[in-house]
Amino acid sequence: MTENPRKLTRKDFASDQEVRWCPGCGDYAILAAIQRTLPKLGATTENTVFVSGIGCSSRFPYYMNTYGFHTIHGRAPTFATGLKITRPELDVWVITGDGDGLSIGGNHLLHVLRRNVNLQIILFNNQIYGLTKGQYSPTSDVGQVSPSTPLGSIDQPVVPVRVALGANAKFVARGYDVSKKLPELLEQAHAFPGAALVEVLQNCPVFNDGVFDLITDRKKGPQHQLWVEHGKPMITADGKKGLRLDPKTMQLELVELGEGGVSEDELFVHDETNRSIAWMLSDLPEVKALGVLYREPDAPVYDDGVRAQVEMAQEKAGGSDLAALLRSGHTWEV
Amino acid sequence: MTENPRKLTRKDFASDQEVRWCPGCGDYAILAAIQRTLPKLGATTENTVFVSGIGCSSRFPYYMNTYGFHTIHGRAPTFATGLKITRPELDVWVITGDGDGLSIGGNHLLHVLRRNVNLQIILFNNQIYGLTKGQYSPTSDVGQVSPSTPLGSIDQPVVPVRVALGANAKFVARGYDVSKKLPELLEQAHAFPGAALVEVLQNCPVFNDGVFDLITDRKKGPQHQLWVEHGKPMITADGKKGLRLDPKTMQLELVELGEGGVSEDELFVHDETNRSIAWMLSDLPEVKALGVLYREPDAPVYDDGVRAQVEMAQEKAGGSDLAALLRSGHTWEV
Amino acid sequence: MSTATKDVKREELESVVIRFAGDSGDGMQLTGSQFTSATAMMGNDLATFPDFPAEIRAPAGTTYGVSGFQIHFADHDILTPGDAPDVLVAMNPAALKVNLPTLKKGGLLIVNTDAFTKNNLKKAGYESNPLEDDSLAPYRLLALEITRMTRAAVTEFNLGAKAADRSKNMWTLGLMFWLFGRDRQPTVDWLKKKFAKKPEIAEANIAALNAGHIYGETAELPSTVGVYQVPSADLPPGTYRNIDGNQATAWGLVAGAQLAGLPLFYGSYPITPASSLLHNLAKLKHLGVVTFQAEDEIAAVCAAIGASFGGSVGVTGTSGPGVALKGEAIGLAIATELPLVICDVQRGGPSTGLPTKTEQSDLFQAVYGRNGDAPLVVLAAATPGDCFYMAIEAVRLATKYMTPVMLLTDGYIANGAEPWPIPDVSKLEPFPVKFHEGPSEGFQPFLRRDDGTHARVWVKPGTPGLEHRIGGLEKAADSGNISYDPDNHHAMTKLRAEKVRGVADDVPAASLDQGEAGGELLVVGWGSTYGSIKQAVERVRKGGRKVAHLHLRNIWPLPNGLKELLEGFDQVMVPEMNDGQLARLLRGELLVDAVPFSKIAGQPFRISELVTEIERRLGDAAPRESSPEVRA
Amino acid sequence: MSTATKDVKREELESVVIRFAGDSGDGMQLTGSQFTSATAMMGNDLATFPDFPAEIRAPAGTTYGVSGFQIHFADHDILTPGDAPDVLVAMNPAALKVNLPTLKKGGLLIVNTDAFTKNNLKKAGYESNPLEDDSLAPYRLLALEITRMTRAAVTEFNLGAKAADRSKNMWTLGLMFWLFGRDRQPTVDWLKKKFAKKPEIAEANIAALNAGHIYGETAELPSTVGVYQVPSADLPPGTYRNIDGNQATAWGLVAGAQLAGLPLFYGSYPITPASSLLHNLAKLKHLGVVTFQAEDEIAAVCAAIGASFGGSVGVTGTSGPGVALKGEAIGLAIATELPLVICDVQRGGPSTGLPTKTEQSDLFQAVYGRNGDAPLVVLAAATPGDCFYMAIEAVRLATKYMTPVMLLTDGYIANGAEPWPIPDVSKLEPFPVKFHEGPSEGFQPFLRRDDGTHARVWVKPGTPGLEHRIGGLEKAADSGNISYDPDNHHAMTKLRAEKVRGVADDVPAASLDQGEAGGELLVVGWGSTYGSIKQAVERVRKGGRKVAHLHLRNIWPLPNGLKELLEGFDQVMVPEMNDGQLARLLRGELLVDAVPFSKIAGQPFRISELVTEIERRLGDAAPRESSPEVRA
Ligand SMILES: Cc1ncc(C[n+]2csc(CCOP(=O)(O)OP(=O)(O)O)c2C)c(N)n1
Ligand SMILES: Cc1ncc(C[n+]2csc(CCOP(=O)(O)OP(=O)(O)O)c2C)c(N)n1
Ligand code: SF4
Ligand code: SF4
Ligand SMILES: [Mg+2]
Ligand SMILES: [Mg+2]
Repeated sequence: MTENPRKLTRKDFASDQEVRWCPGCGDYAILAAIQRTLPKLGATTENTVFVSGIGCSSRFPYYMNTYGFHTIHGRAPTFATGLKITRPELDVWVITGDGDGLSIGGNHLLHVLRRNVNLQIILFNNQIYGLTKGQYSPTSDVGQVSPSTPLGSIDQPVVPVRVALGANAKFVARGYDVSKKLPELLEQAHAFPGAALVEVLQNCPVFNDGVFDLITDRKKGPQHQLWVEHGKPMITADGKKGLRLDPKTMQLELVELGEGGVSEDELFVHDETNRSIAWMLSDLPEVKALGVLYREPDAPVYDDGVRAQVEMAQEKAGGSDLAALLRSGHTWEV
Repeated sequence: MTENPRKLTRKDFASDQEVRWCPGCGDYAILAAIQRTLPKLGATTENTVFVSGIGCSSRFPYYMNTYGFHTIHGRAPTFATGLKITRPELDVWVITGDGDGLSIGGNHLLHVLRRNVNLQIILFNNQIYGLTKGQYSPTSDVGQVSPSTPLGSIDQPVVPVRVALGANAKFVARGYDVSKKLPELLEQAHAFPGAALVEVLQNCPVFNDGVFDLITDRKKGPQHQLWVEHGKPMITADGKKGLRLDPKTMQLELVELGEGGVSEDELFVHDETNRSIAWMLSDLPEVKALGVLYREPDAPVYDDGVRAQVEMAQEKAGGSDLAALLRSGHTWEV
Repeated sequence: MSTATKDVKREELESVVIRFAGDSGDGMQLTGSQFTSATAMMGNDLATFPDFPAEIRAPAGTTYGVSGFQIHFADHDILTPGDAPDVLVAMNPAALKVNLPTLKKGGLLIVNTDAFTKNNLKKAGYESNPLEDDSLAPYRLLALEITRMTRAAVTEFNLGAKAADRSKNMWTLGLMFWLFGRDRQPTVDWLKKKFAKKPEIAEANIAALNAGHIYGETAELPSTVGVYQVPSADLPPGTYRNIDGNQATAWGLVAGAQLAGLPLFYGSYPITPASSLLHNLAKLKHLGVVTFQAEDEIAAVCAAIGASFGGSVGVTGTSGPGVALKGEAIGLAIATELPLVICDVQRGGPSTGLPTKTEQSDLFQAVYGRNGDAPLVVLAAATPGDCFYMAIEAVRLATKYMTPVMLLTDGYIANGAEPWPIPDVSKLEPFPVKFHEGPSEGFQPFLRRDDGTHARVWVKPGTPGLEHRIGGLEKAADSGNISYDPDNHHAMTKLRAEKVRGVADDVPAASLDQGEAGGELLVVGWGSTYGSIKQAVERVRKGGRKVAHLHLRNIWPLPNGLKELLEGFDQVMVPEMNDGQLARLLRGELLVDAVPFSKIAGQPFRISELVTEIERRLGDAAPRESSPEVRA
Repeated sequence: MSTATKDVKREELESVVIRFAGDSGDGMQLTGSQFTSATAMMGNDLATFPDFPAEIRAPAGTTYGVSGFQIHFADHDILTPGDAPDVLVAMNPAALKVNLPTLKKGGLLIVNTDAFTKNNLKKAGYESNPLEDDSLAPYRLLALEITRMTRAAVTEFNLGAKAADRSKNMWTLGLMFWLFGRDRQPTVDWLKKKFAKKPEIAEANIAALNAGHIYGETAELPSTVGVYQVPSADLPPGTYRNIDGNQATAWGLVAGAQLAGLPLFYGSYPITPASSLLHNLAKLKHLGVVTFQAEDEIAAVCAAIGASFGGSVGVTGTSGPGVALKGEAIGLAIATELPLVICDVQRGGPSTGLPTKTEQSDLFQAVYGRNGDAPLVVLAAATPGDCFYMAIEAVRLATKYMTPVMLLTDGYIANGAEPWPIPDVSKLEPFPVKFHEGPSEGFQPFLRRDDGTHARVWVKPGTPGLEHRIGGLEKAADSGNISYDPDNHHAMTKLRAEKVRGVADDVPAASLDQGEAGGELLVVGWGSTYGSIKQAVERVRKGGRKVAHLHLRNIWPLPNGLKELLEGFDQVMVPEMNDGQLARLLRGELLVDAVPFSKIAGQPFRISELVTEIERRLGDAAPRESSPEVRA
């Protein structure tokens, strides 16, 4: 790194490649959010790497003036793992889609999360395969009509953050493409030492336009958004409703706040270190929980562990080298 | 099927192949449990199929006098899916291991569960790779010393039932190899219409002897076993302790029962249809929850859905055939 | 509204190649396919070649966002979408930029001047406006304000500018219909059906179509613009339809399964250019077809194998990267001797490569791409319509020989369409599968059928008394039990190879598609190069040279008699859209000096390229020599 | 305790082949490896071949549970573990049943009579007790109550019957040590170290060892049992150790990375017989090696590519089924031109096949098994010790040419050990990698180095000013940006092929391992058949025939000058443990009539098999003819 680093701006992180997403694609907003966030984090272009799979979303690295690797379908977390554990000083981001990360790549996502490799993993969820022209994905709703499901899909979808929790992920968050809070979420993901999964609801105006309208609509959205914050009661973004727990049935119910309704004290309070709460928030019926659902601050980081073992072994062995290795054990002279 | 079916016994389900597991392997007990259970279910040898991947556990089909397919590593759920949706009248069991089902095959497990294909999936969890001679597996504890981790593993393990819940599985149960209750669990899995996952803790005396002793030991085991039953309070098998929920912190605590302790009424009551409860039970600190952790009775079954669409299409099309298809759309005469 | 064309005197042409080109958003594929339908109904023979932009929608106006559709139609049997177009329709500067180099000198060039804005010119990389400099002088230019005229035609429908502009492809189509004497009615019908729920859109499009047609009739076009009419081709009589390769493969699979008397299962994971196989089959549930979009390619092939184990025809389809993932599972189908059809719609490689471009570079992977000695049957379809028959053949061989069969097609024939004489289904030869049902005494799952095929019996789970277990470990030739016996393994490896080799006796022996046995040069092709090679050889033969064409549909095993045929020629030339894969296979198998001619450009051969190369090789009538391409 | 042997007169033998065989639980591998160490220290040359039961522990006493270990040692340079054993140790009836057919007539047969119980005889499939019928008459039988004698030797340690019985392999080893004049001390030391925490076990085993030895010294053995002594082999002077192939590969990779000046990353997923590569490397963390047990083979290779992208030497290792899974990712490394080493420890195929048996059937997969035109470098190691050098070569070529390199070994050399002269590390030629660091003006990631390799520059992420993106889509030859240009794709495909082909100029030209250029028959081998072929050719040459041996270490590209060499012989014979893969490759590449000789039995060639076949082919000195094996 240079001694007197020039203060970088959003523009420094934009590559010279023309952005080739469809007009109106939610990917633009996410790109802008990331380009805006990186300078704030003090990131440098040379020590930042974006690794992606295949999909519309996975074209992302081409648009970043950083190091980048557009790999193969579904495997981005594995390339990132190899890179990160050999080059821990690099700041590695993984970009994936709902098909890339949860269909063909579901297993790698599971394992990178459980290992807790220090990466930011941004999953663009548009509930569709954009790049291959509109087939349903593992997050598509039942009944989704698509070229491969002309009579509607019968596959029950997975919920990305729930898959992550099932994998014992240590940082799980959710936002959406055009949200003003997205940069802040990205910052938190970046600050987390370990694998930080951020699901971003993303609109695909071409093949799945408006699937998230209920949540992202400027007007009606706020009543369906539940931005959670550690230690705070759970209230929808319009301030009108909140979540209350019935501990007997273990069901969460959405209740009216204010006059005639319940008071804030009765509401469920978010504890981002409690995995059960994160789980309960993962798939609520009427509202979408957003923000950091779960964070396990002191979880051991995989790449740290790898280095620690190497260092320990080196210390213990003292000056052992290849020549010594070849002569270890029984040898004899002829 | 023959008209007057002979009553089958356990022996009818044993093939003529000599069983080739190590002496003392937990797999023997599971084999016996399944061979004992099938006649009770009214199963026939010809309509039963066992599909497995690769691993010690996956040798299972060879020992069953039914149809069987010993496939490739990690993919058993996919073969079973193709088989079941084309031959719904067959009773298809999937046999897998912690490596087969959660390492290389984790993604297929996730997808077969979320789709809810009508299968019984028995996952033999010995927390080790038996067949390849003892490397650690995704369920091995941190610190596991194995040929590939001479300084101890640093990978944080997954919890199989938790992965299943994360995949939105509709039936999730856990038992252990030598448990007397295993046949009953298998019966319940069989009765469930959809993908029923049963994790079976299995001892590998050669490479991981005694990992589950704390739970399975005849004497000390019961105090660590928490057999859950729908509608019943959660009490350890020795009757001495129970689980209580603190709804504020959402933590479960293990409390003493009886004199000086708490009363049964205060205990958490199992509701097997509540996914959050199942989640909370999935990985308890001092005890292991056993039995049916979760069951979602009316979930749509994937293979039913496939057939329904085909039938609907056929009905709607009336007598359409290939010749008509070839002539559909624009045609012209020359 | 009359759709008949005025009785104008039209220049008669043997054949015409037209290329429609515009921005991705300009609807050129649609224009092209409507023009194709109308042309087919005129009784012309034709071939088409849609040329998509790569994968993602590019920003409007850029060269990499250009979408093209080429059609070649003629009064005679034709086989390729043609080389250089006679007519180019360029809806914007980028389309002009990309396609002009291929337009024949003197060809007709139709451009939409309204799209030649400063901004668009810049995006296309033009320094100056080609409409205003001299650069278009070599062509017959027809510069039209298509956008403006379209807007005018549709004002009455109050669509708003955007929607109105979307009709400009219909205006253009109307003009082309007039120029080539095509009937508008089918397009009118199609528009009405497509926009049944939005009749104002339908009407606006029809109005645009008619306006373009009327413009052709009435405008005083510059004298250089001829009015063409291509007489009907002398096609064999019958009922025809247009068909593209993936549609034909899908339908052939259905036909194959019906001829086998079995249900069809198709497991797949979307990938360009194979996805439409899945889409086509997903629409055929009413024919009992079960389709399954799997979580990945491995799951797709394994599910198909599971279905085959259950007694269905298990099929999986994908492109090169997907086949790479399926290798291990295909090996299992080989080891367990289960039928399986793998459709590989090839695309540009290696790795992700050029997903939307065509190539023939998976031949090695098909024949050799698995661990162990793992032989299977490899077939290749030559034209879109041929895909139908090769798919049937794939099902026949898979079920008869209890083996995986790989069917190779490619992006070119998968997306390209041709008029296709609809076969009489009742005349297709059935090959009903007989499952083994007993007796249970002495039964072994690897019992061989006594029909000389070396195939094992196929037993459906559910059959009482024949319960058995199969798997990927080596099995005893007799009992089917796991066997580690050395001699058994040797024998089983040989048997698997022999079984597949035996297919050669069950398929047509090698024969020439054109020309006579023995001669100066034999062109050996396979797959989608059929049309170009056929026409190139025709041309060279007209010059009196002893050249012949042999087109392989059986890649593995090679057909009987091939070596003898090849040895009869002084030279053997193997044009391929890869780096010489079939050539190397032929050399290794037949020890014949087959010399590759490679084009690895994501594009089909041009007839002229082939003619030039054949003539070059004939020219130096020197003794045969190995090409440097294949030296070690 | 003295471990010196009494001064008895011993029969001198040029070479001896001993086979230890028993139940999986009998500790035969251990016995074998201790005998091997002791033998190596005597200065004999040797080769070993452990022969495990398949995968899972079988029930005691069955034939499929038999574990064998063969050692061949001699006073001269030897290369194979030998054909028929001279001495067979059979610890139970099953071991006898399985191994007796290979024992030389007149050979020494040592059996543990205590194990010949009714039950064991039945499990082994004996109808009558071979010790009691005539069937062992052709051999020199030494029937000993080994169990009983062992128990007696260890009673003082109060171990309980089971633990006591476990020492019977040491008793047997003690006897063998005596018979062959080996020193017990290293084994004694080893036992003490191994059981440091359970000294009573160590002592009991030592007692058993000594008891066996004493038995040899004192018992009145039947006169047919000779006492052997094999004089030291005439090996070149130096420091030696035993090494098996996987250990040598692991160490070679470490050496290669050090010579390149880079860190080593090894990503793998366990699979027989490659797992011990991972195990060996996992032990070398103190040398900075990072190992990663991935969730599957795909993750393993991708992690290795990720590490290469980061500037490490990325390596992955597996066996055939794992390579099948890695194909797509290897294609990406080819397209992005990153170094990568893939170790394929081959095993019996297809599919799961014969996991514990050896085979050479992944050659096609290595050379051709990917989508698209996807060339890489393929190397093959010939002996366990050679693995060390070939692993270094793999790293050298991968980093110099920015290409994946596949290193083929197999179960036979992976598990087999040989005495190995330890190289002087300081004398290995370094090949330090220079990362590209600027200038940033005009920088392109696919800039070619100016060293004639056609390799692109390698830039480490973290280098300021050289930020860039790479991926699997085709890229422009100049800028490295994504390119759909047809001519560019053609050029890039050719360039990738040319780059790999250029490796031929950087490795030794083809040369004979034995014999003179030109002659009657050339035996071309590759990989682990080296030893058998070498000795077979030696034998035939002693008969005066003009036979030669060429052993390929460079499978792709083939070395320069190969065609000329091959053409100099009347016949070319290619013995392979597969169905003729190298033969087919040579035919296709060189147009030379190389005729395969296949053994696909999960077992190495026997020297005598090769001799017979060579002589058969020489015998009918008819004109060359293609073998039916490779006709189409
Ligand atoms: C091995 C392989 N299989 C299939 C494909 C085709 N493919 C590319 S992207 C994609 C899915 C994209 O969906 P998603 O990850 O949701 O990304 P999006 O385009 O929606 O951003 C598929 C199926 C491929 N490139 N490689
Ligand atoms: C593609 C492939 N990779 C690796 C292997 C080697 N392999 C076979 S079983 C196995 C793991 C077995 O572990 P598990 O599933 O836990 O079964 P267990 O033996 O413990 O019952 C491995 C790595 C293989 N057969 N195929
Ligand atoms: S297809 Fe959808 S996701 Fe892909 S670029 Fe277009 S709008 Fe975005
Ligand atoms: S290795 Fe372990 S799991 Fe495998 S058969 Fe032996 S005891 Fe059972
Ligand atoms: Mg998507
Ligand atoms: Mg296991």
